[in-house]
Amino acid sequence: MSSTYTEVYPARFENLDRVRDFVAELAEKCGLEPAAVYAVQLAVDEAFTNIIEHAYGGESEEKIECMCQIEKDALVITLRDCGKPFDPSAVPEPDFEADLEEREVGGLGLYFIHQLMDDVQFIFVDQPETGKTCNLLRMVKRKEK
Amino acid sequence: MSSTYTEVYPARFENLDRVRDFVAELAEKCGLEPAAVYAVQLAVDEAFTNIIEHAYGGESEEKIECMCQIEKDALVITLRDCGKPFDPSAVPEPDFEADLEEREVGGLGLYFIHQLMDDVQFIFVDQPETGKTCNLLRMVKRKEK
Amino acid sequence: MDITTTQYKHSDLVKVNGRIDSATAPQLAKALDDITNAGRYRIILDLEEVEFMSSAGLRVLIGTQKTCKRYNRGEVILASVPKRIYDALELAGFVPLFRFFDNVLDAVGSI
Amino acid sequence: MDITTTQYKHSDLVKVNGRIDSATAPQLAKALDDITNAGRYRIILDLEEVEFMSSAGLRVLIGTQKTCKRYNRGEVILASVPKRIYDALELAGFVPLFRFFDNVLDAVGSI
Ligand SMILES: Nc1ncnc2c1ncn2[C@@H]1O[C@H](COP(=O)(O)OP(=O)(O)O)[C@@H](O)[C@H]1O
Ligand SMILES: Nc1ncnc2c1ncn2[C@@H]1O[C@H](COP(=O)(O)OP(=O)(O)O)[C@@H](O)[C@H]1O
Repeated sequence: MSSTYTEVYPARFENLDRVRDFVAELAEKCGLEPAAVYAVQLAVDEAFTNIIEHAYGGESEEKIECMCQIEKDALVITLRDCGKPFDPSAVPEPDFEADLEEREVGGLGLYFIHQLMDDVQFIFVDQPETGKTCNLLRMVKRKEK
Repeated sequence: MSSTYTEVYPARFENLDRVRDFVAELAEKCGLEPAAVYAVQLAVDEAFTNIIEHAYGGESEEKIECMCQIEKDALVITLRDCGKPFDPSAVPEPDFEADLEEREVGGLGLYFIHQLMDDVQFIFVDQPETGKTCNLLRMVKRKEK
Repeated sequence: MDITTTQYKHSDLVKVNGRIDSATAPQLAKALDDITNAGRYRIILDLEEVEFMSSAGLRVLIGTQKTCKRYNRGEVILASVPKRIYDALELAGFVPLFRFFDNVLDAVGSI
Repeated sequence: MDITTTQYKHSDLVKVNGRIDSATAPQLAKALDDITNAGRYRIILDLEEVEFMSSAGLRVLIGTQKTCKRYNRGEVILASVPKRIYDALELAGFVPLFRFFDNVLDAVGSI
């Protein structure tokens, strides 16, 4: 048996507070440790920000859906947008060897998401009726044994 | 009706702690305000120090007697030593106009005693049996109306 | 997020309260730019009251650190960093790029 | 009386706990002399935890202030001075001879 909770937000940074609170509450309900709850908040914040910045090309009234499933041993979070798709495998890892001057100021978001969550999957779904693609980002955080 | 309490200490700086505690307790018992209790402690500390430094010419096993009388509206403290007498009227006031370089580093003790207590009297008593003089410093701190 | 800035003789102390994310990071960037634009490059960031910081905040930190360290004219020092925020700095590989102090007093005294 | 000394980049912080009287003042004088003898003349005295100070303590303060201010090479700053101690400084006419700060952080930042 699993429960599902969904909220939909306009693609605006001011909604980061809300989506972080939403997933934190469910992560606690799910029984995750405080450090894991924070990790979930950080990963969702990064993913939500990327959708605004990259999929929608900036803040707009376009929608971002956040669906949370509480399972017996994990929290599954799926973010859904209908902006620009991209190829995650083409994104390079940050260069941790670079010294200060060479360090890129960005490029940490995807890396954080992968590090903080136990399972991360990008799924791009064609929607024939609208002729658009919708993008799903499915992230799993498992409870510690 | 008045009560009298007396303690006698060797003329050593380590006893300052004790004599300050002694007079503070009696000042409280007498009903003085906390600021007045502190003033009494400071005045007694200065007087006790002067006796060691000037009357006895340094620390020694000579005695300093502290007598406290709790009266209806005041605390009367008398310090008694049998060291060198001196002429209080010959001691100049500190020079408050002097700037930093000219300020004397000492010379504050007597001034503090006069400022902090309501009544201050030096009494020098010849003791024919020992051929010595004993010195009394009588200080009164009155309760606020 | 709230920012309080205090100008000291050898440094500027910037105390941040609340959440640093994509919504609020520009405000932090502005506060830090105001200082470096005034030719002051020794900045102490007091993070004690920061509850959340995303990579948007890290980006501001690293950008300001680059500006401050250029020509050896200064640095950004991090003070009173909460465990969670430190973990994120570590994940980003930023720990070797900053000096850290447990308390603001020692940080201000060190610069 | 307890004395804790911290050497900062631009100053030395001296925190005193307890009672400064004729018995303990020499210990404070020694701690301050150690600093000025090392050629360091910017001293912050944190008096927050001082319960009592007689003219023996004031004498140490003024002596060190003279040493520090000579040739314009520094100063003694007083931080977190309790009311009772401030009253004694005022009675002695010492208030104009020192800078006072409500907290140690601002004092360290000012020097
Ligand atoms: N949701 C997304 N939609 C489109 N492109 C994305 C998305 N997320 C990440 N990207 C691409 O991956 C790159 C790296 O993303 P990230 O690690 O979050 O760093 P940053 O956002 O700072 O560039 C981005 O610059 C962008 O090109
Ligand atoms: N109890 C005393 N016995 C003898 N001389 C005293 C006594 N108290 C004060 N004096 C004299 O008065 C002077 C001023 O005393 P005081 O104001 O306490 O300053 P200080 O002790 O720092 O010199 C002393 O230097 C000393 O010559």
